[in-house]
Amino acid sequence: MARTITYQQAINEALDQEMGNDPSVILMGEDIVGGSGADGEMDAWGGPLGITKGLYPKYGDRVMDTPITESAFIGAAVGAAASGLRPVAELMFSDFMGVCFDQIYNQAAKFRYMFGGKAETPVVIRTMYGAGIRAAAQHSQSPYSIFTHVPGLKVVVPSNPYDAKGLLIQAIRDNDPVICFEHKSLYQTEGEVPEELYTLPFGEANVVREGGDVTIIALGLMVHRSLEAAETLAADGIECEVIDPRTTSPLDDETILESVESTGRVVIVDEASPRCSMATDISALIARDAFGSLEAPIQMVTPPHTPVPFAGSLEDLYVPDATKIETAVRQVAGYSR
Amino acid sequence: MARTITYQQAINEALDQEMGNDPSVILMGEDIVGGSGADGEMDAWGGPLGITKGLYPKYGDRVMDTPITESAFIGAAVGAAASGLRPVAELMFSDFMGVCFDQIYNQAAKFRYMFGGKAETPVVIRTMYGAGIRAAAQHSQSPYSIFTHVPGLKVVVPSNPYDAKGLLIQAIRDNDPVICFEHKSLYQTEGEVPEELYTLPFGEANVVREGGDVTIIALGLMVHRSLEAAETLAADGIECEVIDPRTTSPLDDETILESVESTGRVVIVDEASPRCSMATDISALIARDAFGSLEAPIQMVTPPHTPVPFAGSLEDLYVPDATKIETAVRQVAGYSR
Amino acid sequence: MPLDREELLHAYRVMKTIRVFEERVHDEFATGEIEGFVHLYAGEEASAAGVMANLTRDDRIASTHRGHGHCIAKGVDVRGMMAEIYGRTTGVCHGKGGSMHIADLDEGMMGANGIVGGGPPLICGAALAAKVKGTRNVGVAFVGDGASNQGTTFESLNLATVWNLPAVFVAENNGYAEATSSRYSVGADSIADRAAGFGMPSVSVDGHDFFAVYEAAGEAISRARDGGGPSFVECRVNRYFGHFEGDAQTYRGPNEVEDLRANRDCIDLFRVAVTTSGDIAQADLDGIDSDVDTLIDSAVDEARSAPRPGANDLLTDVYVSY
Amino acid sequence: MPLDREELLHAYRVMKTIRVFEERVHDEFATGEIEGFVHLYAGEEASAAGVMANLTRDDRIASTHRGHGHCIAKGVDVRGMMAEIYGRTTGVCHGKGGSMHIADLDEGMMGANGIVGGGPPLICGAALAAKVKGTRNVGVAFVGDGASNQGTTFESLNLATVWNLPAVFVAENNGYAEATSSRYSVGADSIADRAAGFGMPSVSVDGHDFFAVYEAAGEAISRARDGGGPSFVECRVNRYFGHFEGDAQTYRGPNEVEDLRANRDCIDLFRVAVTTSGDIAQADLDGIDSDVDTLIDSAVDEARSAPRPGANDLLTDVYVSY
Ligand SMILES: Cc1ncc(C[n+]2csc(CCOP(=O)(O)OP(=O)(O)O)c2C)c(N)n1
Ligand SMILES: Cc1ncc(C[n+]2csc(CCOP(=O)(O)OP(=O)(O)O)c2C)c(N)n1
Ligand SMILES: [Mg+2]
Ligand SMILES: [Mg+2]
Repeated sequence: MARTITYQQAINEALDQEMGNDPSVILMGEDIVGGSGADGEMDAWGGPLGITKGLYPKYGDRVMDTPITESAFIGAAVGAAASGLRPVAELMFSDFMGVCFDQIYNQAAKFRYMFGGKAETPVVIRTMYGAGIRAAAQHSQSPYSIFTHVPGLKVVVPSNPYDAKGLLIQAIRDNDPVICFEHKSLYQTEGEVPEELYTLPFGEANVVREGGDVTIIALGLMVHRSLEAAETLAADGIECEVIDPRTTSPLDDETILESVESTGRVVIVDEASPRCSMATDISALIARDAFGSLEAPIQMVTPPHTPVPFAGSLEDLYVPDATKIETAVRQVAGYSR
Repeated sequence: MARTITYQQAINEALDQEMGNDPSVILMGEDIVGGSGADGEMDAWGGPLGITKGLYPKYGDRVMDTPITESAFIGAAVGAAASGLRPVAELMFSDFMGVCFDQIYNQAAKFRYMFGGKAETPVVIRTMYGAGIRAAAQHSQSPYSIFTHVPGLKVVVPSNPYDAKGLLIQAIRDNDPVICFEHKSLYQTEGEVPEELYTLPFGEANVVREGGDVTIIALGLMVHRSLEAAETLAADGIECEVIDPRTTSPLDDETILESVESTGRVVIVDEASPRCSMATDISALIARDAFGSLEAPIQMVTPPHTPVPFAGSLEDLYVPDATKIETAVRQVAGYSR
Repeated sequence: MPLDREELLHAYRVMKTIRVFEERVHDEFATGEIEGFVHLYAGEEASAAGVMANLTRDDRIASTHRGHGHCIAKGVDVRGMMAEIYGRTTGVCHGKGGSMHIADLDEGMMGANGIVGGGPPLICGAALAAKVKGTRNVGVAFVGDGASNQGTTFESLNLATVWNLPAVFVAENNGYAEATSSRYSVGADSIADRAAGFGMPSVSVDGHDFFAVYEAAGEAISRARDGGGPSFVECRVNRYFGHFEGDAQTYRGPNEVEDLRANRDCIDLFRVAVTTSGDIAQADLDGIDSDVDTLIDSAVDEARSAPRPGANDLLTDVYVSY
Repeated sequence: MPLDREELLHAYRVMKTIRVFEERVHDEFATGEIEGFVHLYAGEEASAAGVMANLTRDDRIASTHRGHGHCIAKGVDVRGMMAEIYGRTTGVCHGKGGSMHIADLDEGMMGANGIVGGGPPLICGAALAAKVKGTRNVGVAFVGDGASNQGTTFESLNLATVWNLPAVFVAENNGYAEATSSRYSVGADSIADRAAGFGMPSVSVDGHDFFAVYEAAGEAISRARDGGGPSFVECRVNRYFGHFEGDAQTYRGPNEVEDLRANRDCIDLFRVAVTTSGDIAQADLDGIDSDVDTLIDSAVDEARSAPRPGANDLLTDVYVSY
């Protein structure tokens, strides 16, 4: 039975149901309970945005607050995963990866290979990403490209409540380390979500909109901006196919390539910094494997190569918007050699 | 006066001369002196491979051993740079970035922008990268793509002694944070290097070999493997232009695009993991800005998307070699729509 | 009194400016005019003022996400700060940094920091620079009780001792890291005691007492200036507002803040001390109060009418040259 | 003797196996047959043997770059280890890990680690798993004196206390981190004393003395099993070889290693103790010596003749499915 709930509720529900389902699932993170050791309420926060609220009252010690000690607790999640649990650790902002990257990069990601296939590390790291709320340079980044670069990690970037639930449950059940990037501006967006437990497979893109003129590939929040642009363009007779890869690692090459084979024209929309990014990754895939079908340069719509500025007036210029996407699409649609 | 010296000697000489030239240049790192606090010799190591040997006897306390505490000492280098020194910190292996990334990613890289242009951070981080010496998954990586992804960092990947010296001196004099990736297999390679102090500008690629049929873009050790392949191919009448970007951030777009405009065929050779990498970055640049000249798919020769394996028999298969490059070049040279 | 009249008046002005600044930001945030993450320092003023009373302009500090108080006490321009928080071109960081990234290197303020534990390594560097250049300057890193558990903080303590740096680490223990009590997060009886394991002297003081902070920090800072190496000072303080603006604070005990405001307010305590001792007259303090009100009013007015950065500002300040 | 005859013989066998294994790897490295970074444990055997004598197969350890001794003492197959170091398919990690990454989760060995300080967070996780699952198992993290300065280590100590984990941290202080003395790198009088700042008991023992290690670790491990939380044990040891194979060790004092080998050898000390006490006859120990020689010889022979991994192995073991 599907109901309309928010992205935030979908994530909470996924955690709740999977914890109910599997006693080896535990949660840890800073203030994911909130109130530990204090005189007031427990479960005061449920994370800074309340995503995990209600889980501590239900699951008790399986939901654990941590000191501010990302290396230790992300590492503990990794170690617990290699010891038979299925921990879901919350890295509050993905920008904080810098203080704990080693435990992800050199430990979790490499165990399976480095140990000759003899270790499994079913750890999930949930983390918030993206710009748009005036959180400035150290709380607004989109570093999923960095994680995608690292062999041994699976990377999920859900753009809507349905995907958020299904992909998170899959992440928890997956036997490899998975990093889930949740866009902070999407938490309040709504969508239809089945009440039951369900999983969505990794590496299967979602064709969010069909269209034969230009292929737009977009991630997370950018899917919505791309759809917005596509609507405007449709009014002018330019039909965009909008593809949401949903997971960047593994990436659904096939769906992307098939679409490009039929449109010959591509715009990639990525909120991450432009160098060595998912935008370039997908572009390079196409330039190698669908070159014969390409009829125009591959355009990328990304932020500029700068940190995320604080002032609203700048941040709005920084993040790709529907207008910039529209311009890029018109450019490739109108291109001829 | 140029003499033939090794890449290692060129780096040592750059540090030596610039320390002699500018009292604000200091060095820090683990065992870059070696012997601190012990009963035997000081300057016992000069770093694990002896790169900084001889500098402590000459410059005393301006060359400092550190505890194993990368966050603190890389951060100290950053803080000292923002306080008027020009520190050169050695991160022994670039694989260790995971334990100190925040000080580079969120601090050094962002100060200039985040503080409205009012801070300068002339810090240099020298670090060893690359596979080939059976050092396995945590001591063999090539993470320069990750640093290139980050706005605010400059990234240098010298392929020969001449570049190593000139780019390192430029890095020290540069007023922004610079990360220098030194390939561990290149330290003993020789080349002509002027005795005098000189700098090489960032963002100027080196056309290492001219040729009109296929453009090969390669970094670091891969430049040599590409030249090897180019020789073999020349015997078969395929002339490759080999471009060494020398710095990945800033990147010399122009030289790359010009070459592609004349050859129309491209192979990119990159020792980094294949996703969201310099290979995809350069490919995407070309697919956007030189699309009209392209006559074949853009091929990338990279390692597979796995950690670096230990066994010699596997590592030799892992790292791109001349044969793989040759195959890729033949493929693009022979392509027709 | 260990300070002369001018110094006492200055200390009061600093504390009062911080207080009124923060109360005003709190109000303006509520109207929606100020955006982003804003962490207010109200309640902890004696810590910033007491430490900074021992520093010169050329000494350096590294602050935290809760940085306004440190900035003001270190001498950063209050109008520029307000404009920064409003995201205007007249801000100290041109509107690019915001509350969490106010910095002014000229005033020796190396930045608020959005990364908990980001500052201590940087201050090791500032202290190292002072040592290498042979100045008698010091570096002071502020951390919270939460930040005192971060690996970067511990590493910095060790490094400062190993290099015998002129550095002081000030732990502002306000009892909470976000919604988590330090009783939970600090796996030790005392934050200050940890310093012993890093070979440096430490002291824990009542951070509501300006004079206690002034003296403890003064001793640590003099030791650092004299080449005596690093020290650790814990200031036990309390914050009046939520962790950030918008925090409902249900984790706090009933009337916790009300009691603090009524009984442990650092500004009240200071007023009583300096007037009872006869060093300062009530009227002088009242005069400062009204100066400060005027200053903050005009800072807000100026910020409101200042221009917002635009497209021309987006791409500047990334590199010197590219 | 706190151990019975079988246990004593086992402890001796473990130490001797480590010693002969390491001496042999040293020789084979010199011939060029073994490649990569190899860090030998010879000289420190009593630490691994003494700690591990208190552990069961289901307890877990996280090791360091200097991991051979921990592996052998924890029960990892010696032939598989040798084959791993030779980079063969018969290696415990199929030749993909090598000396720095030997792991065997089935034996509770979570891996040598190329990252200094990489292990302590992982062991918090293993201990947490034991706690959540309600087993009486423990996790033991080994760190060196150098690693004891890494932020990840300090954070893990704190976390273990906050979560009251069944974890033990064993600091093997061999006086050096690479070429740097712990007198320089550790900004405190004692590594063990630091544990107090993290709310856990600690002890420092002579790591050449198997029995001292056995008892100290035993106490810590029992406390952990009984829900008494984490502890810290410093073992003061010495390494006989260079930091890694190829290290000329000019940073060491004259005759440092010769003296140690002659006067503080943990295996000699053990032999004397158990024979003097009359618990074990010389001949029994000699028998073990010859078993061990045979084992190591055959491990090397097998490794040499085992197949090297090839193209088919390159792409396996990255993900379960893709
Ligand atoms: C590395 C990192 N982890 C987590 C956070 C989120 N965060 C911001 S402030 C804060 C609490 C800090 O507590 P404390 O150090 O006591 O300072 P206080 O807020 O009490 O002044 C947390 C967890 C962060 N900004 N950076
Ligand atoms: C994060 C990190 N920094 C530095 C190194 C390089 N390194 C490897 S071993 C070592 C010394 C370790 O010393 P210690 O912890 O005392 O262990 P020991 O070698 O003495 O057994 C160093 C610096 C590393 N592998 N990882
Ligand atoms: Mg606090
Ligand atoms: Mg050691």
